[in-house]
Amino acid sequence: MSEQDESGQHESGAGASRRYVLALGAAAASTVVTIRPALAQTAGSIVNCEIPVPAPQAAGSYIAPDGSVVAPGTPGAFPPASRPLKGEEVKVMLRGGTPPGIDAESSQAYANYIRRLQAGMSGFTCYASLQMPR
Amino acid sequence: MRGGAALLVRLLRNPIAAERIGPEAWSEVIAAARAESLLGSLASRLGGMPLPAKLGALLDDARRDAERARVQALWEAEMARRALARLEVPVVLLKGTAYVAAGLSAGVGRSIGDLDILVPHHRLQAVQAALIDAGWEWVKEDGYDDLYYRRWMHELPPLIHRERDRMIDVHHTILPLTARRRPSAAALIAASERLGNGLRVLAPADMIVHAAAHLFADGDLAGGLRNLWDIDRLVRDFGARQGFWTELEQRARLHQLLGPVARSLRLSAALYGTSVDIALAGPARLSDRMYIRRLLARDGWGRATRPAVRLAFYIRSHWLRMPPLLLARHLWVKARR
Amino acid sequence: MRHNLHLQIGPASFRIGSAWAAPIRALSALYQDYPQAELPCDFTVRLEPQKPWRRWLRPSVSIAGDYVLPGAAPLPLEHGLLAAEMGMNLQMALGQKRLLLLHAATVERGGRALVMTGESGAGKSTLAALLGESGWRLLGDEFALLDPDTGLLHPFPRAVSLKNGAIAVLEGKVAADRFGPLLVGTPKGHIRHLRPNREAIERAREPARPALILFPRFGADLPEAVRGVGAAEAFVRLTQASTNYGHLGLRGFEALTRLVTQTEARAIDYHQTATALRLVETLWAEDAA
Amino acid sequence: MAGPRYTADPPGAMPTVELNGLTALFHVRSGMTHILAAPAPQILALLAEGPTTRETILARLTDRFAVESEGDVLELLEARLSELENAGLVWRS
Repeated sequence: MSEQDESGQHESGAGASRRYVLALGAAAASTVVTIRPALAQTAGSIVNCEIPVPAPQAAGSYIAPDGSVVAPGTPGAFPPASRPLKGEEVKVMLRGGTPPGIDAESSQAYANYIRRLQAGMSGFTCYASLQMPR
Repeated sequence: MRGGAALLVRLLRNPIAAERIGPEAWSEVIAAARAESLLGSLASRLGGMPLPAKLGALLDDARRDAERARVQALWEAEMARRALARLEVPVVLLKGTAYVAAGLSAGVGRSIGDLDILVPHHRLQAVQAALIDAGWEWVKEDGYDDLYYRRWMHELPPLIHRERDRMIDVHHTILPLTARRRPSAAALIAASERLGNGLRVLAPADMIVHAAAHLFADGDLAGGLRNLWDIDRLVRDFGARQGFWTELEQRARLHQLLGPVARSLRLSAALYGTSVDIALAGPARLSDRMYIRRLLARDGWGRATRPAVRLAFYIRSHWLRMPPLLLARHLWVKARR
Repeated sequence: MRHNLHLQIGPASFRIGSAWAAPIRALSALYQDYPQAELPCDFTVRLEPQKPWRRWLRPSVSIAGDYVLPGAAPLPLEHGLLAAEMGMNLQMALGQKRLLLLHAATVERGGRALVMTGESGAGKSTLAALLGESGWRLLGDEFALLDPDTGLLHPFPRAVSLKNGAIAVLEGKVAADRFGPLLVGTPKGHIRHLRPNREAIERAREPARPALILFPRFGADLPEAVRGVGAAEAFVRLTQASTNYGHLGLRGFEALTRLVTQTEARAIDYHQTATALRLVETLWAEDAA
Repeated sequence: MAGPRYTADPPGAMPTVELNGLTALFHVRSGMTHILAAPAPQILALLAEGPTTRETILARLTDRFAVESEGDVLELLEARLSELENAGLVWRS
């Protein structure tokens, strides 16, 4: 969208009428972006949110069983989740369950990591949404 | 207990009592009202009363928040209307959204969660497809849950809109098919009333029958004070209409919900001072006291109290919703996951 | 609840109840100079055992109240002070419906406010605490509260939550009696709370006009950089830094568009606190003066 | 021509603020905020004059602006309209 605003509307030097040029954009372009609430409104928003484990700033770090972020290769700790976890999976994990494709022990370490998320950290919004009273 | 649910109920019933309440007790009322999702309703009830500035500001916030909930609920209804317009099916709004759309007192200050709509059973597939086409998605991808919903429930599994983050519950009747009582969904839709925008709401008597069914059948009376407040407000809006009580009795009987309607009227009269038809409400029962104890089980810190009473209602609610064998099967499948 | 305390922090008042005496004792020591709370309280926080027997047996504190995150892990009783702080933050994040809440640290000088917002770990708290000890008034290290009616920022000067390395930095500058106990091994590492100075507490009801918005980013190997942030980008980033933008409706829209069109915004990258402090002073002289 | 007519809420129900080249719009009916880039604000401005068809919108746009496009003009306009429709800012009647 940022390129759009550069080229979208400018004065046409050629036309004697000094009409504005209005580009209709490409078929796949996006000219309407809706502001999504930082804290989602419903518990159901879980399908739409994801939690990276760990946060991108700590990418590659391992997760200890208590959920803390530790150096890669730390004995007893688990490798980072291979992809961001979906809200629905997180919900299962927070209840002590194991979502498909993740083994039981790392699942609990990830759950502990998520429980420690604080406002402002990647994934907190998703986590908070999961817990929102309805 | 003094500052908890009991005081909240007293204030809802009689706002004049607000003048005699001290600031400490107000903190307790507010905590209890938040826990019962009744702060917006209380704030609306107390609107225009001369109250201390700090309390007034707090109640202003609650009223503004309720107004936002109203706008958001009406918008979700409008988006569902646009999505379903070309199907030409009757779309009946239920619960909070219906109250605000129809401009009823029950909607004033009310908190509103998901959008609930009722559509004819034979059009469920088309409705579902049109909603998915317009950006709603399944909340869960789980075979058992899905099958469970389709076989036993009164609604589709919940859908959520991927952009707006709001849920919709599409009902084809008002009680789970597992419940022993069988309301007539066809009669509900046939008697429903059309609003200006083409959406519909239940007829007054059916609206109260549904509110009563919802109060007792859905959960363990959690949120019961709010659901009962709905009934009080609806009865106050409709009760004086010509022939209303006869109509209510007939509809309650038709939907096999005479007992729940009668009890909800007795409880509403007892807690909120609602004027009800004595013949329909019937004489007070000993068990009503138990319900009242359950409904008022909230202290001035917003904590749930009376754990034994709560547990009794919890077990009872699961019992109510499903025949025993089915309940066992349900718990078994849940436990294995 | 038997153990309880009322606290007034800027425009918001809290009622905190606890099943144990210790967290309330720690809170009242940390917040000793704060003004009397205005009643009724805006928010109720409860510190309670997750299960009745956990009151005595391996006591653990779960955070409850008007607005809750039920799945949040309970904290050991030694970290009760942190639980209370988290409980109050949660009420603000989820329950504030009057003021636009931005997840940001704010300081003021000459009636004009500097707002710093960014992800946790961007060093906002540390920067705000340091500025608050060197000629600026600390408005808050966690939440900036924008008043839609006036366009002014209200202080929310709760105790600054210093983490790990930042603890020693501030211990070197501030008298010992302004610190809470050192909380070892919390979910966020070591934490020590710092009571803001007397000026910050005494002027806690005095708002300030926003003059500069910074988006700081900290990284051990980030080269120092300053970049202008346009109004549209600032707007979108601030909606994402707000927990209640959507709740405020038109009032929120007007307040935030006014903020970004009338206030300069800059993004800064830094790898040392000293650099950040220097950048703050330079940009303040250029943009806010 | 029997194409659908597009309708938008009146401008008073959609206050806007210009933010360096983009338009922030608050939609009162939904309580939602949208960020718009050209040509979305121009299309909404046209629809403020009343419900109208795709063809008329295009005719009026061409009348007022030097319209540029990288493909079929009507198709692109349709894409823009459906974006506005998805956001709930425009609907067909």
